[in-house]
This record gives sequence, structure tokens and C-alpha cells, in this order.
Amino acid sequence: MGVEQKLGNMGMVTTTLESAVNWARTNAMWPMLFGLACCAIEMMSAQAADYDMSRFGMELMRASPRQSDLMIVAGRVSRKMAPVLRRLYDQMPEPKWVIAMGDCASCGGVFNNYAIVQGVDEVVPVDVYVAGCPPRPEALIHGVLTLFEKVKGEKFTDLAKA
Amino acid sequence: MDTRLEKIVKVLQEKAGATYEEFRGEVHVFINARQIADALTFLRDEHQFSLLSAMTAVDYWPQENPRFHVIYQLTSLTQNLSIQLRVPVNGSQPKVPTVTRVFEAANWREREILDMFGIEFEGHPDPRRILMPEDWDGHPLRKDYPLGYEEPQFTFNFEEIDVRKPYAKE
Amino acid sequence: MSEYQLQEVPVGPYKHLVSERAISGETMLLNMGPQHPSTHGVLRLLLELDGEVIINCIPDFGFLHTGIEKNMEAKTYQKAEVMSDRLDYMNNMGNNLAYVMAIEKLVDLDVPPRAQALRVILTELQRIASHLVWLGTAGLDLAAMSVFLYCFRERELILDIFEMVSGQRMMVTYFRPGGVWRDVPVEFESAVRNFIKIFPKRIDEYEALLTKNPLWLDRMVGIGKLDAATALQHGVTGPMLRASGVNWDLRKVRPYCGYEQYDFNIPTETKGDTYARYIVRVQELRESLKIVEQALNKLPMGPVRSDNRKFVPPPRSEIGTSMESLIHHFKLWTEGFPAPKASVYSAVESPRGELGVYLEGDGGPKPYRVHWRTPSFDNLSVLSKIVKGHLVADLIAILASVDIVLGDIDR
Amino acid sequence: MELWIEWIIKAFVLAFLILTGFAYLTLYERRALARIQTRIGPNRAGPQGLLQPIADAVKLIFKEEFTPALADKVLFVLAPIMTVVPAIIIAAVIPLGTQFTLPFIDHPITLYIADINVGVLYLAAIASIAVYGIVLAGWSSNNKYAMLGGMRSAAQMISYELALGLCFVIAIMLGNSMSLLDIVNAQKNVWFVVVQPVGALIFLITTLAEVNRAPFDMPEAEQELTAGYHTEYSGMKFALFFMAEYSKMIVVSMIAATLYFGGFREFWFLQGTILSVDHFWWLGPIYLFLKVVVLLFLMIWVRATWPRIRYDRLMAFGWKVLLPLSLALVFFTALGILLVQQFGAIYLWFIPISSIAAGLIAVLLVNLSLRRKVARA
Repeated sequence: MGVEQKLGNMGMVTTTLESAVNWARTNAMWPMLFGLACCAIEMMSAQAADYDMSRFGMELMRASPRQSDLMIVAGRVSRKMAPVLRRLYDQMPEPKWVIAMGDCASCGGVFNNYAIVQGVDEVVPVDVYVAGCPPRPEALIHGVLTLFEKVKGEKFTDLAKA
Repeated sequence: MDTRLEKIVKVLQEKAGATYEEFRGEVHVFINARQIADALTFLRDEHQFSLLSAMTAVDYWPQENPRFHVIYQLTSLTQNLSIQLRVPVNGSQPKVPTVTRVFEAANWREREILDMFGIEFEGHPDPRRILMPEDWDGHPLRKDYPLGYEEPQFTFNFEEIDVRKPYAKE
Repeated sequence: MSEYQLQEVPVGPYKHLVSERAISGETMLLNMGPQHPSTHGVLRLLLELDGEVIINCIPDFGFLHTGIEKNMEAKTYQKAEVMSDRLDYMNNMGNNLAYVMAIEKLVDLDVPPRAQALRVILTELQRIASHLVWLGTAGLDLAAMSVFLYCFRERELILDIFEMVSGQRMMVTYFRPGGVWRDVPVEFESAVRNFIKIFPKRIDEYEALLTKNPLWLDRMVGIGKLDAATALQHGVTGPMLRASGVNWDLRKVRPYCGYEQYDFNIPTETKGDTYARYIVRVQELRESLKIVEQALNKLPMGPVRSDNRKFVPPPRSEIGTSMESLIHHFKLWTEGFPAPKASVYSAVESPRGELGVYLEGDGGPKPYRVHWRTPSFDNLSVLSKIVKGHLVADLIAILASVDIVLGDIDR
Repeated sequence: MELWIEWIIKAFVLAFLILTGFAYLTLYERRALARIQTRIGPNRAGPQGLLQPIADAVKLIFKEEFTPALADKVLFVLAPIMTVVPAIIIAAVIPLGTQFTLPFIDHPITLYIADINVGVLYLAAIASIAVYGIVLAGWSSNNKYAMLGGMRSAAQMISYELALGLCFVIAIMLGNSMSLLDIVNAQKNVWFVVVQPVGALIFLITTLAEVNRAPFDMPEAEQELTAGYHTEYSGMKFALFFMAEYSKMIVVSMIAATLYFGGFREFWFLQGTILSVDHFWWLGPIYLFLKVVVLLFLMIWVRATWPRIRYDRLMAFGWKVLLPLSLALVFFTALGILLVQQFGAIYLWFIPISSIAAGLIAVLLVNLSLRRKVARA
């Protein structure tokens, strides 16, 4: 964890700092360049001209997990991929968030079978689930904005405890 | 049946004791496992069936003998013809000689069949699983392998499912 | 100072595939993927490198294995179609087409001409969309990033058309056994015409950015050469095979859906390198557009679904008046239709090559076995041959030119 | 006494300028790229996205710092510092303007930190230090991608430093001095880009390689080496690399403007008017700023348009095309200067004409070889 873990509760100072930091985090959340299946194509569409996630400062897709804040699990996660996914998640520095994009990542979707992990929340903790198969880019952006709302309410003390 | 195919099937019948079926214009030739490599070489070299379009298997479980059919779908580009060879395989210790020396496309296809059906290909240069993890148990496309159905979660069975379903913790 | 040591990739299962030098540590084993920006998904390539020269390339995949074939066996023929969309997720219409054509062949079902023409229009649009994604990502892989965004801009136009006809952008499930889901809305024609009008200029734009660009030529020409004999040995089909000089396109040689009525060329190149594949695909964009235009001009009026009530549900209006229709409707949507105990193999030309469906019925309403002969699977198998001796940077270009879709490979 | 206070203040101002410049350059790049790509770009943080760099910075500060277990800890921490420091101190010799007199105490303040007589040498020396940081970062991360990135960086730097150095030499010869201030003043009447256009072009190309910008962004080639030398860096350490790259972009643009585009001097047609630098001292920084913005846009434009060149081609291009060509340019420039001294100023035209001819020949040869390659393949 970053600096805040060492801060603890300092009353008003941290509250103001908290909101400033959370504002920064919502405005500069760099997603990991990481696509699995069909949803990855819609994620790319969301980056492209018609939807343009760059408006939220999210066009800096980082290829290295070390530099990313947000993991968008775009697509179905197979049993073979699950350990890799977890490892990628572990490689991301704190604080980090996960969006389960699409039905497959959220709950297994139409693939209720031996090969697919029934919801990526079995492997990594998920912050926001986006429904759809695949979700429209607007739906993904809505998911991202929902995550922003969540991040804005985060407290340093909670993070320090975790 | 196309007259050109007729000739080929006749040769296969004589040489390898093959039988054939016809369905909606498709010719399926049943052939012995031992002769498959020779038959494919014959088709490739003498009748320009240069493309192994598809190769797969079917499981007729619980029928045991033959339990599997290994299927070779061949295409001839010059003659614009297709022919399907089917090799019946026994259920206990299924084994088929490899055809990687005839068609390199068979390399991965055979690995896939090994992975999915557990049919061994004798003499295969790289017999590893291809799609499933190395340590996976069983062969998913066999009919006796369960689909792996998991009960979906709905509002009324929330708690029941939550007890069983694993969740990742921070 | 800590002792410096690189973490080694465990050689274990790959011992027989890498050279002696890799085991002694003389060459470097580099693990590329499953998470890597240019493996187009979750492909893992184990590279053996001497400096930056590739000695060995061992593809490892299955990270997206979805069990689609098994899952389709557990559903009725109509319901299983939903799975087909999710195989090759760039070519949803094409997958639907391959699957419904296999069913139609299995149960011997006729398709009215309007539905045939609609199928042609939509699969060709899908081909354009798929090639656009390919062109965009290939550009992105070689760091020509603007092309990517331009391509996606045009792709949106196609997706809008898909949404208009089927209600979904990607997972359309629009073609149904015996025809299409329902007739296209009235705006369909103007939307497609608008696209036909806009698109040629846009192709010129991409070509202006890339085709003659010296850096692009430098990255592409002479890289990853594949000769026709090797290609056929490995079962390579589609644009990759045509770039190696084999004129083989199922739309021409075994016309389906009435492709024989349309006048179009099959672009072929002879050099078989990365650039040839690029040229073939870009020309295919134009050819597909030609087909779309012709099909749209000829689009016949009439029903869009076969009236064989044993396999095709009756229209809504009939259900209220005809008892027989009601029973058919009920039977079809609860139980499904039975198919004979036989097998067929039916193939269409997908943007990546021969997309074949092996479908076997057992007399019941569920397919006994569905096998997808997916083009990317075979196209990828040739990769380790054509990258040998090239640099890591070339691997990216070659991989981009192979145009793999991992959903297509892993199924 | 007064002197060192002045220096400290100037140094702070300069560092502040470059660091703010770096921050806003990222925004400038993202917005410009977005424009080229028919997008909008960041516009949610603050009005028109103006607070975007601050959000990025704050986020990165509060991000977890991470050092891989098997990394070389000392060098791992040192590497980003070694990259960022040269990028900032290199600006010390760049003249931002003439000078002005402080009111009340009548003290002249020059708009540069140091006007050392071997300013150009200083530039060349400091610019080549930055590569150590990158190589060390690649090596110390204990990551194969990072190491490949670091190695590429070293090789690339060596092959382009020579052509870059020769372009410095051309400017030195034309300016008849190694002091940057003198070089700027020598461009009062005619910019060196007019005298030696090909040299300016080569300078721009080599600086692209020098700062690892597309199409020469080998060390961090995202599609090949995931993130190259900074694969393992997170949080503030990564931000330092980011800072170094963008500060270097600014600084090399400043150098390019200084050596070839008249530095802080006004446009030639404004000479003698009220808009001349001689008239108002504060116009100097403004002119320089405008030139830098244009040059930066050029870099962004190139990035948006061109594919990445291949690693070995890049070296071949450096050694086989740029180096001989710049040597020829040095020769032509020297010859031209000699002619001017012997026969009069009209012979100045010899330099641009001969060098454009040489440049065209080079382009032709490259084109021919490419065409041969296409035909052969």
C-alpha cells in the first residue's frame, strides 16, 4: 500500500487529503491492457472514437501490471487462465480495483461447464460487475463511473486495515 | 456420388477393405486404424487431397466396440472434392497410429483429440495436452465426462449457493 | 549488491522442443504471454532467443478453452446456436451461418432467396468488420496507433447495422435454421447504402497511411514467408493461404447462399509474406463491399424463413388463428426438432479461412457431436515454422498477419 | 553574494518550468493524439482536463512502491533518478532570452543559468548520461523484457549519438562558437534551418531516437517488450521515468529550436519592429515557447502516424544513412563557409543547395534499396 497506510486517522487533515487523493484516483485510473475474449473487443471499442474512455483519463492502458490500477476482466476466465489472472492481480500494486466485465466474468454467463470459472470473483475480489454479453461500451463506461463513485467513498483507515 | 470419388472409394475398398456410407452427397469411408496413414498418403499423393480440413473424433459411449470414431476430413483443391475417412477405435486403451508424417496439420489436431478424448496417437512427436492444463483429470469431450454444471444463483437460493461458492478474499 | 540472477522459465515439459543450448542456459527462454499486449488475447508463446533472434517458438494455448463443443451437445439445436457466436468473436454472423448451414444440410431444409441474400450481405459486412479489427490491431502492434482508431470508427457503422437487424452489436444469433430471425427493418437499406458510400474513401485513407509507408513496408516485406506447400501441409486456409498463391476460397469454389450470383474477385498474392497477407486482406475489404452492394441491389422480396413448420417456428400472427401452428411453436421451443442419425460437414469461408462444422445427430433434438473446424487453429500451427530466424519485433508483425482469434483456437 | 541568489532563483524557476512543462506536455500529447484520432481526450479532471496531470501525479504518489525480490535494490532505486536528473540539468545552458535589468537595484539578469563557452559540448555530454539510467533500470529489474529494453536503448543511443553530434558540429560551424548564446545571436538574420535544412531534419530525427520517441521507441516498445525497461517499476519511480521522457522531449525541442530555429530570436520578418526581442526582453521566452510547442507537436504527430521501425533497421538507418549523410553535410557546410569567406556572402546558398542534393540522393538510395527489397521478397 502507498503512503496512506502509514497515516492512520488524523481527523480533518486526512479527510481533505482523502477526498483529494480519491479525486486523483478516479481521474487517473489506468487500466491494464488485458483482454480475454469477446468483451475485450467491446473494451477496445470503448477506447475508440465513438465512446472514448480517454475522457476519463483512461486511455493510458498499461501493458505492465505494475503500473496499472484497474483490471478489467473482459471475457470468460477458463480454469487454465485463473491462476494467471490471480498472479496478474497480485502483481498490481495497491490500491487496485477489478471490474468484472460481462456475464462470463461476473457469473460464468452462458458457459456453465467444466472449463469456465463461474464468476471471476472466485479468483480475485471484484468491485463492480458489468452485465451484458458483451456489455455495450456505454455499459462499461457506466461500470467505470460506478467504480469511481465507490472509490470516492473510500477511507484511508479502511485501506490501512485491509 | 461423384464419379471421381467412386474410383477412389473403389481403390480403398480393394486395398484396405474399407466400407463407405453416403449422406447428402458426403462420402464417409470407414477404414481400419492400421491402414489410415497409408490411405491418407495414397489420397494425398495420387489424388491431390492436399488439405486435411478437419480432424476430430466422436464418442459413442456406452457402446464399447468401437467406442470412438476418429474422423479425417480431406479436401482436394485441384479437383474440388471432399472425402471423409472414419476410423473406428476400441473403447479400452484407444490407440491410432499418428498421421503427422502425412499431414503436419494433424499434429495439433491429434493433440487436441488426445486431450479431449484420450485417444492415443502412436508415434506422435509431441504428445502433450493442448487445451486443458497439464494436470487436468479426464478427457472432457468423452460422453461419460460430466458437463460440470453449476447451479446458477438466484435471489431465492442466495444463501444456499453462497455457502458453497468460493470467493476470493483480499 | 545482491547476486544477480534471472528467473528461469521451467523447461520441464518443453524439454524435447527447445534446443540443447536453452537447457544449458546459453540461449534465453522468454515467456511471451498469456498477458502480453500483442498476442491478441491469451496466447502464450515460449520463445527461445539468441539475443533477439528467435530460435524456437512454442505456442501454448487453451487459456480461453470454453468447452463450447461439449456445451452445445447439452442444448437443443436452436439453443446451441447461441454458443456459436462466442467462438470466433470477430465473426459472429459467419459462425451462425456455418452452424445453421450445417443444420440445414443435416435436416434438409430450404432457405428462401431473401434470407440467402440477407445472409450474404450480413456475413460480408461481418467480414469487413473482422478485417477492420485485424487491420486496426495489426497497426497497433506495429505502433501505427491511429489506424486502430480509424478502423474502429468504421466498425461502429457495421455494428450499428447489426444492432438494427438483431438487437445486439456482437452476439447476434440472427441467422436461424431455415432463414433469418426476422426481416430487416426499413432503415436497413439506407444504413447499408450509407456505409457503401462512405467506406471506399476510408479504405483509401488506411492505404494512404500504410500501404506505401516505407516503415510499414520495412516491417512487413519479406517477413514470415510461407510457401504454398507448407501452408497446405499445415491446413492453413483463408487469406493466409491466398497470400501464398493458392486461389482457394469456398465462396467461389463451392458457392453457398447464392454467392455464385455475385461478381467478385478472390485477391491472391504470390509472395506469402506478411505484406502479401496485408494486401490480400485490404483488397478483400473492397471485394466484400462489392458483394454487399450487389446483394443489396438484387435483394429480393419475399419471406425470410422457410415455411417448413417442422423446423421453423410459425410467425406470430398464425399462432392466434391456427391450432397446428400453436402446437408446432410449442413443440419447437420446448423440445426442439429431431435431426436424423447421421453426420454432415459443412464449411463456409470465414475471414480467417475455412470455418467448418461437423454436426452429428442421433435422432433426438440435441446434437450428438458438434466439432468446429476453426481456421485460426491451423493457421497458428504454422507460426513456429515461419518465425524461426526472425527477430522478436518480426514475431509481432507475423502474429498480427496471421490474424488469430483465441476464441476461435481454444473453443 | 547577489550572484548565487540569482542563480538559485533562476535554477528553481527553470526546474519548475520544465516540471510543469512535462506535466502539461502529457496532457498536450494526449489531447493532440486524441484530436488526430478523432477522439476528445481527457476532459473530465478540471476545466478541459487541465487538472489531469495533477490527478496523475497525485495518484502515482499514493501508489504502492514496489521492488521485485530479486532486483538489485540500490540500482533499482538509482536508475530512475539517473534518468531524470540529466533531463533537467541539461536545460541549464539553453538561453531563454536576452537579459533585463532589475528595477531599483540596477542589476542585470540574464535569461539563462550559464553561458559556458563550450555549451554545446555540455549538451552532448549530459544528453548521453541519461542512457545509463535506462540501461541500469533494465538490468537491475531482473526481468527479461526490461533487460532487452535496456540493451536496445544502449545500442540505439550509441548509433544515434554520432549523427546527433555531427549536427551539433554543423551548428557550431555556422555559429562560429560553441556557446549557445552566440549561436542564437548568429541566427539573428537567417535561421540555420534555412542554411542547413537537411542538418535540421537529421537533428530532429536523431532527437526522436535520443528521447526514445516513436517511431524509435525501441526500449519501451509496448507491443514487443510489454513496457520495456520500466516493466517492473510502479508508483513514483515509474513517474520519474515518465518525467524523464517528457522533460527530455521538452529539452531537446528547446535545443533544436536554439540550434536551428533561431532560439529566442524573433522571426526574421519581425526584425527591427516593435515585436523584436531587442525591443522587449520578455518576448524571447515567448518566441522560444512557440517554437518548442510546434516542435513538440511534430513529435506527437509522428507518433500518431508512423509505425515503429524495427530494431536492427533503426541501427542500420543510423549507421548507414544518417552518419554518412551528416558527415557529408559537415563537409558541405565547411566548404560553404570557406567559399563565403573567399568570395562573398552570396555563396552561402551553396550550403542549402548542396545539402538538399545530398539529402535527396540519400532518400533516393534508401528508396531504391527498399524497392529492391520489396522486389526481391
